[in-house]
Amino acid sequence: MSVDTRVNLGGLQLKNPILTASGTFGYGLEFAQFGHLKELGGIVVKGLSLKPRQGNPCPRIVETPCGMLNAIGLQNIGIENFLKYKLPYLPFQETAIVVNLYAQSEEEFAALASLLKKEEGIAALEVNISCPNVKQGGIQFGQNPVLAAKVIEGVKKNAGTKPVIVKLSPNVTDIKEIAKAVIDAGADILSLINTLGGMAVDIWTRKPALKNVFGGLSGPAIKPIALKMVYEVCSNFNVPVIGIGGISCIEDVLEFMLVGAGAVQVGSANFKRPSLSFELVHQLPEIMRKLGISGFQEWIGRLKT
Amino acid sequence: MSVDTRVNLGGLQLKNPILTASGTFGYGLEFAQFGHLKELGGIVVKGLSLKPRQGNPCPRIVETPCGMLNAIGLQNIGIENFLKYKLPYLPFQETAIVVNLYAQSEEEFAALASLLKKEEGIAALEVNISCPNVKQGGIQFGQNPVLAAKVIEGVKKNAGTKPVIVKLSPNVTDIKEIAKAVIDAGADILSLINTLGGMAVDIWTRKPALKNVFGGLSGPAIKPIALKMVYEVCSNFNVPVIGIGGISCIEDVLEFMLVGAGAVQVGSANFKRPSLSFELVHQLPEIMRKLGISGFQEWIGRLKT
Amino acid sequence: MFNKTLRVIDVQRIDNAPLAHLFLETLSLDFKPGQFVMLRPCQWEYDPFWPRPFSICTQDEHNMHIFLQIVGRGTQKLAYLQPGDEVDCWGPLGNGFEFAVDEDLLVLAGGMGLAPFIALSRKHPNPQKIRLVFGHRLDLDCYPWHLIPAEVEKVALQQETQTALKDFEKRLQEEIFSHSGKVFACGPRPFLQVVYKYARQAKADAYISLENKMACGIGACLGCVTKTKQGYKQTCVHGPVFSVHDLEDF
Amino acid sequence: MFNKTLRVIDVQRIDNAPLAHLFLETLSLDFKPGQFVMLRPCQWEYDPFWPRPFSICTQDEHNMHIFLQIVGRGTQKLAYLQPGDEVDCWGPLGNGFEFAVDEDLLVLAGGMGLAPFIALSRKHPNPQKIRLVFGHRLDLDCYPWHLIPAEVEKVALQQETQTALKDFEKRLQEEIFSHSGKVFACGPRPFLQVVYKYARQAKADAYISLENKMACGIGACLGCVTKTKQGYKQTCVHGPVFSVHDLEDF
Ligand SMILES: Cc1cc2nc3c(=O)[nH]c(=O)nc-3n(C[C@H](O)[C@H](O)[C@H](O)COP(=O)(O)OP(=O)(O)OC[C@H]3O[C@@H](n4cnc5c(N)ncnc54)[C@H](O)[C@@H]3O)c2cc1C
Ligand SMILES: Cc1cc2nc3c(=O)[nH]c(=O)nc-3n(C[C@H](O)[C@H](O)[C@H](O)COP(=O)(O)OP(=O)(O)OC[C@H]3O[C@@H](n4cnc5c(N)ncnc54)[C@H](O)[C@@H]3O)c2cc1C
Ligand SMILES: Cc1cc2nc3c(=O)[nH]c(=O)nc-3n(C[C@H](O)[C@H](O)[C@H](O)COP(=O)(O)O)c2cc1C
Ligand SMILES: Cc1cc2nc3c(=O)[nH]c(=O)nc-3n(C[C@H](O)[C@H](O)[C@H](O)COP(=O)(O)O)c2cc1C
Ligand code: FES
Ligand code: FES
Repeated sequence: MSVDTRVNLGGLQLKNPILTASGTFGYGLEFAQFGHLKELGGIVVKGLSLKPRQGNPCPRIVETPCGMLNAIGLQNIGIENFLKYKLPYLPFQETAIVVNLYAQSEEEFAALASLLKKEEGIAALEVNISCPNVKQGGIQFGQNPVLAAKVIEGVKKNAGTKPVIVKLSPNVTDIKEIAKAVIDAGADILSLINTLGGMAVDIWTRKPALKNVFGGLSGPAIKPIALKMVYEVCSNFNVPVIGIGGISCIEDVLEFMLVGAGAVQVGSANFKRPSLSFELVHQLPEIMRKLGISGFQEWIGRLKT
Repeated sequence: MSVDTRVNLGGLQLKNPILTASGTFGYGLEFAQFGHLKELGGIVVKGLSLKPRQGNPCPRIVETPCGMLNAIGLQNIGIENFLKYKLPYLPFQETAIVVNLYAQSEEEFAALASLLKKEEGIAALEVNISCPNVKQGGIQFGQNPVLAAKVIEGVKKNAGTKPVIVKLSPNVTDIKEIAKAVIDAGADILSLINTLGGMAVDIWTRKPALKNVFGGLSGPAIKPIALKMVYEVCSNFNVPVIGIGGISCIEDVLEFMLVGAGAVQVGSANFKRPSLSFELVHQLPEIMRKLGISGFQEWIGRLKT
Repeated sequence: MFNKTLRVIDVQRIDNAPLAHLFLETLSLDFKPGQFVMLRPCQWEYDPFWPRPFSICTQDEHNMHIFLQIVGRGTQKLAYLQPGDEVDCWGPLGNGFEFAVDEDLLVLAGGMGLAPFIALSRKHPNPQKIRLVFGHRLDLDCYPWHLIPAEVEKVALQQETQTALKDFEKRLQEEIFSHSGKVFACGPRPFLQVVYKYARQAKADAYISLENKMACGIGACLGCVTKTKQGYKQTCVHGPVFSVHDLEDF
Repeated sequence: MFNKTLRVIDVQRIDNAPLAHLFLETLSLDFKPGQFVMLRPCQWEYDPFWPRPFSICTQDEHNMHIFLQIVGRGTQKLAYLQPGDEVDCWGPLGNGFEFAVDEDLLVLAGGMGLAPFIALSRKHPNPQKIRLVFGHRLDLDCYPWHLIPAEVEKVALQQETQTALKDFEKRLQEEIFSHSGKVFACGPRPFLQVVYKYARQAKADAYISLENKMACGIGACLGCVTKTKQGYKQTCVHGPVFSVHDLEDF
């Protein structure tokens, strides 16, 4: 049986539904030694801001049961360095390069969008209104429907024809509320979830395991939470969704798509095994055959409830 | 070094800080074969309602990475059967028996409280406004500060001198908001967290793993989330807190207390090893000695930030 | 009832079949056939999270024998334990099969469902009272068939095709309708559903052993319930053996 | 740079010491002393979640030798792997120690910090150029001291008491101040802090190898950063070896 792994998310065409999640795949190039980048459905690069950022003091990461906490604090080389020193070396003609955007104000977000709207190498913008590890911006936008909508309106106005992906935070009472707000503001695609607020401590030193005290929880531990939120958004709104959260094997990819995601992002699992995302791409045709589907239109959102 | 394991939570005296969490320790008696119930700091029994309840259809439970989802739906024998057939056999003179209450309305909650206020065998009431697995009551109260406050006011009015513990849901944007509401309404003690909303699916059957579709996530996977919420509540309010969420070893107990909890509840880990809660009680003195503390006043909330 | 950490004495995997025999330190415990133990290797730490339930297949002064089929993560890991590894174990749990030594028993086993009946037939003082009908997919020599006493009247039928399955279903029907004493059954859900259907039709005094997912094994989590005439009952304490006439919605 | 699943050939645990030698299938790879590999046993599945970084101690045509100290969950599990178990491995990673074959090297190792210097001294074409000062807590024969070529000028000093530790600190100071070539150091954080302090005071051309927590090992997660004059730098790609004069806030 010949299978077609392509997916289409409201205009964003991907050769397969497997992207790598922001912050877990560097600027892409770090992983070139573990597979062919062009084979991925897409690469979402580390969150970028207008100016380079140093991020939070160390320790910034700690392992937790079936997962990890991070409080990187969006250390990044800045959008201009990315465009100059990284993008040209990425296979942007063959795979979707998505830029994850971080800013501290509506205006900065809008400025980032207008900087990128003409960049041919960029397939889409992912607006990160859900980072729990920064003092300003990040999650405050993502926990407040009014602020979130404003940010997205600004980005949409300045992004030209680039699809705008909005990345949602799971740290909310009702994910549907914020989803609705950003859809109404013009979001083309939603991606979820970002990390869950968490913390770890060391009883021997009596200190928090992270210098920042709080961090974001990711990894297989959070998969059930992510799956539910993706399902809730997909079954309530008519918007393309990218599922994220704990994806670590091919079955996980299919699970997120079954509840309605049109594509997925692999995050922390890239640390566990740097060749993983490439392997998942290779495993797609076989599992599609086993499931008896020739394309994802037959699968996405087909959960039997 | 001699150590004193006792703790005092706003009047609720416990011989040690280790309680067992509601729904994970049956009515207590199921575990009598694995240890001496009277050695526990306390036992929180399965959520009880005015009338017996059948709960949700099966499957009701599913394993997840480092945790599990449940959608039991508060199956229970009803408060009267509990008082008649279970309580008399529990060592209520030697350990704190806490009744976990579930109801679908303010009035029912109040009725439960007045039924229990004179019961000598009951040390405290835990009001469950955070169950994600029932259609009515449960989490709707716990996600809405106004409703939550009303429920707690009603319970307080009817509970006589029994300490009222309010069990909070983590499925909220800001745990501090709901904590404040129930403290203002008269809560004597807060316990947190209940389970996180989650979901699992089976790609081979294309069906949700739980008949109820959604369930509550518990186990080590959620510990970082629980720890953060406990810390946030403890460092913002002057109220005794019982920490719950993923506690599976003695270090976990000490971690929750370090961030401010006056006691803890062991939940899903009782399934992993039915003798676990008893063993934790036995391990307390040794770890206190290793940490160089003779009592918990020297430990609770002493995180160095 | 005991609760102990036991050492693995031996693991024998069956070539080309997802089956293994796990031998643990013995407990010299008294158990009823059909009762089970919860097993959880210490090395699992937090993942897999739950213990797993298994029937006691046999037990003597040397070891407790568990016959297991690899169906998922947990059984896979159990089948690759090493001698000396430690396993938390509690039991015996559940009700087990109830019978009088002089009654005629029709025992229906499907695949791995043979396990409790090995104990039953070996502990039975009059094994000639047992008629055992065993449906299996893999070759018979993959199963511990030889452990069943010679006195048992036994029939093994292999089902490799859909037709063979249909034939087997018919055979089960005949066996149930022509038997007058108690009927016991254990095996995969579709197999039990067939037994359930015919046993109820035949008004047979039939009991089936359920393999619901279990988290605690001791009645505490309410996760393993099955719908009975008296409402949802925990399979781990009120079962795993239920009369087909008590079960609803199976 | 390779990325492979390797089999465990042998594990040798040291009696009464939390130390083990792990021998994996060889890769015949070219590496610089001080470079490391990320190891993650396949059986870990999701927990522990991260791989763990280890220096390559030695490597020949038969195997890659990792010398490890049991300090937590991961190293505990690694030390109890069985021959035949599979381990995901990628590397060599990081910069390693840079030196010219004819320069005088002062090598300071604390405990487990000996591991990369075994490779260094064995790969060095002129091992007589190396002066190795080794501080250790456990008995010397717990460490693979015998693997260091005889030509190396070596001193081992045991610290069992606080006084011995003070003496050792003084000794490190003297060694650093009296040496004129490059200084290399690897060991626990408090040890490195002493080296850092004196090496900066002495304006020595000193390099230390950091053991920060790492999730990816390839520069992607930004979790392992250390504060340098040029800002936060990933220890896994810009290190693990840093000049003491580049490091801030250590
Ligand atoms: C009272 C009782 C007694 C039992 N006695 C025995 C016994 O003696 N021997 C024995 O082997 N088992 C016995 N079982 C069943 C055994 O407990 C389960 O098979 C085991 O818990 C499954 O664990 P797992 O982690 O391997 O599977 P999980 O990964 O937890 O779940 C897998 C489940 O999904 C299904 N599944 C998963 N993968 C596949 C697949 N590839 N093909 C088909 N189905 C699949 C199966 O139904 C399986 O139960 C008993 C169960 C009970 C309740
Ligand atoms: C580049 C590099 C090279 C390395 N090379 C080697 C090597 O060759 N050999 C080697 O053994 N290690 C080496 N390490 C260190 C090794 O990676 C860590 O020891 C290991 O990752 C710890 O994993 P764990 O799961 O056992 O500990 P975790 O449980 O992850 O964390 C434990 C950490 O907490 C501390 N800790 C925990 N328990 C204790 C305790 N009881 N006493 C004191 N401290 C404790 C330790 O600092 C330890 O790192 C290297 C590290 C790096 C970055
Ligand atoms: C170390 C680390 C850094 C991250 N950095 C970013 C970031 O810069 N921007 C962003 O939107 N998400 C960031 N994330 C969140 C991930 O993209 C992803 O949403 C989250 O980790 C959940 O997926 P996972 O469980 O598969 O890791 C980061 C996650 C980790 C673990
Ligand atoms: C099977 C199961 C049943 C539960 N039933 C109840 C309940 O009846 N009332 C309640 O307040 N919490 C209930 N809980 C939640 C636990 O008490 C606890 O808050 C939660 O599981 C988190 O702790 P843990 O991670 O240690 O399990 C239940 C949890 C589980 C796993
Ligand atoms: S397995 Fe928990 S009640 Fe049966
Ligand atoms: S370990 Fe990930 S950047 Fe160094």
